[in-house]
Amino acid sequence: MSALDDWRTDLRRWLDDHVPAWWQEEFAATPYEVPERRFDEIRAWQRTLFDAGYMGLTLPRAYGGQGLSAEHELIRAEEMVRASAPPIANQVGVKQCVPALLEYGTEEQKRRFLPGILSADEIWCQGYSEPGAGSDLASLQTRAVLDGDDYVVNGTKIWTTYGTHADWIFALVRTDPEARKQAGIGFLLIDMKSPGIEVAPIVNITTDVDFCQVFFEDVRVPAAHMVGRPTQGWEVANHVLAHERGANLAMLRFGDFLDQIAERARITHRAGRSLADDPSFRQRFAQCRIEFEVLKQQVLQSVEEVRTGRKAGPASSLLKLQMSEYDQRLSRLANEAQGLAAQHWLDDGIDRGIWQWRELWSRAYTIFGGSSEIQRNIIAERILGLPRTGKGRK
Amino acid sequence: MSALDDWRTDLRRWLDDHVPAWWQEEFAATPYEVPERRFDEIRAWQRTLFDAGYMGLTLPRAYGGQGLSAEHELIRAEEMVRASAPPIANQVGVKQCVPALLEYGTEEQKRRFLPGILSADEIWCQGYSEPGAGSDLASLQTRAVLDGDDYVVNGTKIWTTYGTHADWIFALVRTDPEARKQAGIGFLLIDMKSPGIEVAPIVNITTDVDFCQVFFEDVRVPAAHMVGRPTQGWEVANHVLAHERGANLAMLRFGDFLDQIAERARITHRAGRSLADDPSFRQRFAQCRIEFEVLKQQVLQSVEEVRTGRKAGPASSLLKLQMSEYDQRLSRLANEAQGLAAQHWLDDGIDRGIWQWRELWSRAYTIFGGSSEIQRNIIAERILGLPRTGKGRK
Amino acid sequence: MTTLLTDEQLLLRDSARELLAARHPIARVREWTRSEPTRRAEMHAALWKQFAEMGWLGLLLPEEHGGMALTFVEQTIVLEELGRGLVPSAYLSTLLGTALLARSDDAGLAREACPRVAAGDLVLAVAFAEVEGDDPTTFAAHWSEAAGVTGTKAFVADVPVADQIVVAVRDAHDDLVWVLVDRDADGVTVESPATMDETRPLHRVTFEGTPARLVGRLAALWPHAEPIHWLALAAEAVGGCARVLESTVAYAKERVQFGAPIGANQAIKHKCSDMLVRTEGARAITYHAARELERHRDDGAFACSMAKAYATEAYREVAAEGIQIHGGVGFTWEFDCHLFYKRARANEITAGHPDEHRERIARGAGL
Amino acid sequence: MTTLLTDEQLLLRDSARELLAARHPIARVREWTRSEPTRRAEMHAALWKQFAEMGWLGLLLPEEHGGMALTFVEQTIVLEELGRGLVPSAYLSTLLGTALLARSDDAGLAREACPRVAAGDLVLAVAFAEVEGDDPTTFAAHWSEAAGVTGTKAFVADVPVADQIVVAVRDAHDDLVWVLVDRDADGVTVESPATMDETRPLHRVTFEGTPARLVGRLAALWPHAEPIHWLALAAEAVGGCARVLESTVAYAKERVQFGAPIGANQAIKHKCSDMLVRTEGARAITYHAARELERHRDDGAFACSMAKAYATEAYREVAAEGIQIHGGVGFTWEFDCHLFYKRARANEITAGHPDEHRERIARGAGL
Repeated sequence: MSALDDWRTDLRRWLDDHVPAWWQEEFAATPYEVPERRFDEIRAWQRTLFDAGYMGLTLPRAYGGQGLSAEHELIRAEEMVRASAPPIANQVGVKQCVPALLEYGTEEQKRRFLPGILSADEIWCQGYSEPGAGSDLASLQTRAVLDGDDYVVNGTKIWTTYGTHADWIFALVRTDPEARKQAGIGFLLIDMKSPGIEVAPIVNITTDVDFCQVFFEDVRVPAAHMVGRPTQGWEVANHVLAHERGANLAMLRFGDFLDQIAERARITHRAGRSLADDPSFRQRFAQCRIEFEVLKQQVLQSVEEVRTGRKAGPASSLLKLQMSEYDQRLSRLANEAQGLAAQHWLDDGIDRGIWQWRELWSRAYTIFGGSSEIQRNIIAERILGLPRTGKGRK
Repeated sequence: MSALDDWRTDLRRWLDDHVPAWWQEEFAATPYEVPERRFDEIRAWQRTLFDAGYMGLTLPRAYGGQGLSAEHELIRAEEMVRASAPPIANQVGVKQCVPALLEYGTEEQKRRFLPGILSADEIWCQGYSEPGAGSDLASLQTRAVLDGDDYVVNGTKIWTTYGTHADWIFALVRTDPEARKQAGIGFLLIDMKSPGIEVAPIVNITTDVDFCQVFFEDVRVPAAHMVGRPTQGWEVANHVLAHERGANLAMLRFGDFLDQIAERARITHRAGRSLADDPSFRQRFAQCRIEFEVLKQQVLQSVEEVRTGRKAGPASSLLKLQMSEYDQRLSRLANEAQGLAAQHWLDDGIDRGIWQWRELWSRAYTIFGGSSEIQRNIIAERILGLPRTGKGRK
Repeated sequence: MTTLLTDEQLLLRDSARELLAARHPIARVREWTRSEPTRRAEMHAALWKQFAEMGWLGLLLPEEHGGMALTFVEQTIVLEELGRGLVPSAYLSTLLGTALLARSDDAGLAREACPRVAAGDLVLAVAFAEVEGDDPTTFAAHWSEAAGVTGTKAFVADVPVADQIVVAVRDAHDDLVWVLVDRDADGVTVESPATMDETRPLHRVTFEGTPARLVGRLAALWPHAEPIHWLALAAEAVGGCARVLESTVAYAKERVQFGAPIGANQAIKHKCSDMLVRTEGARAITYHAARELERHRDDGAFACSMAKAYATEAYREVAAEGIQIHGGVGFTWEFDCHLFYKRARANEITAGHPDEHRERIARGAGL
Repeated sequence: MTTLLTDEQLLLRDSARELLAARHPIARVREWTRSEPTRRAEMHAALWKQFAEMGWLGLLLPEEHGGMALTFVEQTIVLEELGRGLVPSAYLSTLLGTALLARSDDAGLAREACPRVAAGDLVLAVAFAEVEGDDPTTFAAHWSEAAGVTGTKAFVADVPVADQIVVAVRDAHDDLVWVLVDRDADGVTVESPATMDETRPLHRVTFEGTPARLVGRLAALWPHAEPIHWLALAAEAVGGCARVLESTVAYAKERVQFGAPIGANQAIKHKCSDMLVRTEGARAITYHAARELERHRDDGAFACSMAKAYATEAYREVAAEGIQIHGGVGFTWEFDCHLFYKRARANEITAGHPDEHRERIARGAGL
């Protein structure tokens, strides 16, 4: 334990020295989403972390990792929260591509790709959704046809986060058009600089361009870049998904946000008194405080389950569902605490408009990564065992 | 107009003299549901109304009616509300059997049955649901097989209101077991005193026995008691349903209830002050006040639409849905206003426990007469035109 | 449901809807938001001319002032359609400003202003709130006959296109009064911080010794004008709800997932059904408020307050569900969902948070 | 999820569940509600004996008092199971009463009472509220050494089976204190008005010069005991939620309409899913509160207050949805849905309406 404690102390000291100043000033209120326009800064931040030995803690050194324990990983998460450190740039790579490669990748793939993911030398994006395949992901149409040692990929992917910044994309592609929906799908790693790839940014409601549409026209991809068997992609993606929806310790910072909201409410006036003295606001604030604790306890519990080796199953849907809806309530509360000033936008808003930005951004949480409707289906069917609705259900 | 005004004045005077004292004392807070144990009293009350010429206003005199206009009907409804008069005993007969007979009945059926419905000489109950056919009414199994001049009826009906008091039942029966679900159903009038009928009361959560299960074993019913064609029953039932879900002017009395709730809140203490001064209670009260107005305006609008001859269509589902859910909120508010005393029951409660009774009873509103889930389906499909979900949907 | 409009009223609604859909569709709204101030002003002027031609600018005004002497029901119809189209214009501001001027103690003001409003020659802005918010007890801007107006008002719509601004200030006796200033008068500075709802930018106006004409006491005029503001925001909300619902239902019918339109899913159906409930409820209470305001000019505040609370909350909820049901595309700038959400969010907190209205209603209902 | 109970704790939970399901299923609860007082007392005595044998009556008590010296987590487990079974017993009252006696200024009281409680020889009731409600500032019942207790307490559970009652009264200095009276002492009259929740009848107890022994000041004792009450009601709520959810899901799988189990409908699925969210949330915050109360005996009130607010509201909502999803049969006396709804409704308003708890939490969170 003492070694762990020392490690924590070192990390804490390191963070005190290294959390970037621009972040402290501008974005400390954003626990996990960073506006796309700050991409370069958070890429540099991840590199800093990597160089100091704070990336890929549980990964073997051969893959650019540190060969440390799950305990270290948890300490790191706690200290990052404590220090209000920025998130990393290559989230998609670390959270999704790493687990896919670790479980299904060849030794060669692991050695080739993992270090670059950790160091942010190679930024990754995800190629799952298509314009016609959203909630019904398995209906995807992008095809990969084997031609010699290469796959030839044609089709389009949408909602690829950081598509303009990414060096690589891991994509679900249809390798067997004859097979039943989920059966003929592969999980393919594609160099974004390959000829035949076009990236079109999508402006979202926050005016950011986090998402892109990626077009593939006769893109040649070495067959060696298939992860798992060419028809194992659906399994790989589901493995990744359970990881992605799991506990996010960054939510522990919501406690700080509630403090900030209380502070703001003291300044804002409504109907002849401070909003902090408004009984209805106090009720809503308290409800958010309670729900924070309700969520926090479940997150800590799921961390504990992971630590003790239990697998993140469909229960992760319970967290995803609650967290995404809580996020919407919390940011509305924060904006209510601003009074009329909640109408200002970004740099003209209080705290550079971070809460306005978050209110809008939080609308995405109940849509992407499996909408709330999908999560409720999963909970009902896989946890409660209610019968499948069959075809035609969303 | 002057004749109408006179008629209103007469009615108002008559009501002042005739609304029964027991009702004023005990149940004025109940706009449309009366505990089953008071059945005999409200049966007498309907007879009094009938004798005074205040039943069946728009029905021809030949059928026991008064041959008056829709205007008279509306005035009657308004004055009944104004006088806090009790509801009638034969609601099911008047609201459901009368429209069925008027539209689909033979002249003989009308002459035979309508006067008794209006006078409460013959109390009617409804035989639609079956243990296996609730929301999915069309799956009903009770069979009526023609044998000479009689139908022979076998099966069981459930949730028949006032089944123990009823003299007659109008039942949906399967006349053609080969036909598609809705196609082979007839609307049959059955004498409850017929041999082979057994009635088993069902105790509900208010401890009342409003509902019954009715068992039919080789019950012989004259074929002349079929309303419409033997396979037209589904159409008849739907015609009735649109009438049943329409505007209920009794809801106008909710305004009085809100006044009573306010009064009670002034007396009740919570956390060192009168509940009337509790800002959160005030917010909930105001929300109920607003929603009352929102509903009232829609009810008045639908009355106006009926008066101007427009048909009650699927829009009646909008009212049914809102009203039933509002009822639950309102009775919860009323009980909140009682503080801890809301835990007492019936005669030991405030106002003889009418609000406790209503809170429990109101749970039925979102279930019977087409559950809220069914209403939302109807609204989505028939008003908004969303596609049918197909088989297997509730 | 149609809240029982007369044939003439239905005609007004249909013609308004047609005009706005043809001349000022959402694409044009978006163009307006991307334009420079001068281009915006040109677009507004063209629109304003059409409004004047349609008679919309003097709907409520008496005929001797060039108005149409119609009722708040017709007024609500036009506001609903403007809300449905998110049309950026000084219509609401001018309506509110006119309501203040029309009741001015200075009878000359109404006689001068109203005909110009009706003719489309006078665009008004109304400056009420300050940086601290809209609680009048905190207002600091002040005015005297001699020294003019000094101070800063905030969250003021339509300043760039307004000819005059009606401003709430403290007089020499520390009483709150309304005064009228020319937009181009000396000592007027306008800042335009970014607003989330780009279809209704809000401005900060600083006055320094700006000459002004007294309109009347706030306590006397506001109780007549404020309910009109509530009604107008509710009416916009009704239009917005209806539009969001229509486009959402259309999308749910068309978007196929799992081999069927997503609208075949019960979860989507029930959401749409609840959106309709909220929309029809908002409509019913809002037209009720219009009729109440028409019937009892001084007693309509209660109904308008209910309409404001219910309709603007409904709008925000409906707009949020609209995004959700649209899924991924609902989160894009390209689809219109966010425009309605942003307006809904603004309307909800403008002119009294719903809690403030509910507190007023509890009081009004005798609690 | 299991809120990370230890193997021993899981064992305790399973054995409690088994015992109650076998010896005291809902059918027996219903029998109890239909029984005469003497039969009820017999049934209670038999149950109480089992509780004592299981060690449940002294879970928290130190070993020298015959207790098991376990933690609030084990206490919560037992309360959850009792709530799941709606078991009518004086368990909660005795737990609360013991918490008061254990901290009495009169050290002899704890030494006498605790071992008897643990052994199952002392059943306690706690009389706090009066007819006017549970706001102590309104309490009128009074006591003095010389004159005993006079006044009426209301909404008191478990009086018929209690040996002693801990009563909140005003002393001669008008300070609020707790005193202890024998249930069978002179001047005690008990009325039993009907309560909606028949599984926990509430009584009105009138004292007339009844002799009593001082326990201690309300201000000193209540802050330690009240959070236990909150935690206990939350724990019952967790058990109730879980039971309602299980029976509702079972019904949704079995009840066929339109050719499929109703649980295949998305509307039903999503409701069940939300019920699970609420149930797991209630469980998480309640076990958190138990651990907090264990860790910081004097600082656990905040967490217990959160648990009370969240879990009892969740319970009422879950119980209402349980009725709805059961449809027609959910409205019958025969099915158990209503029993849970009635208990949920009582737990929600007992020991502080959720609004009162939220106000406390806002204060505690620094607002």
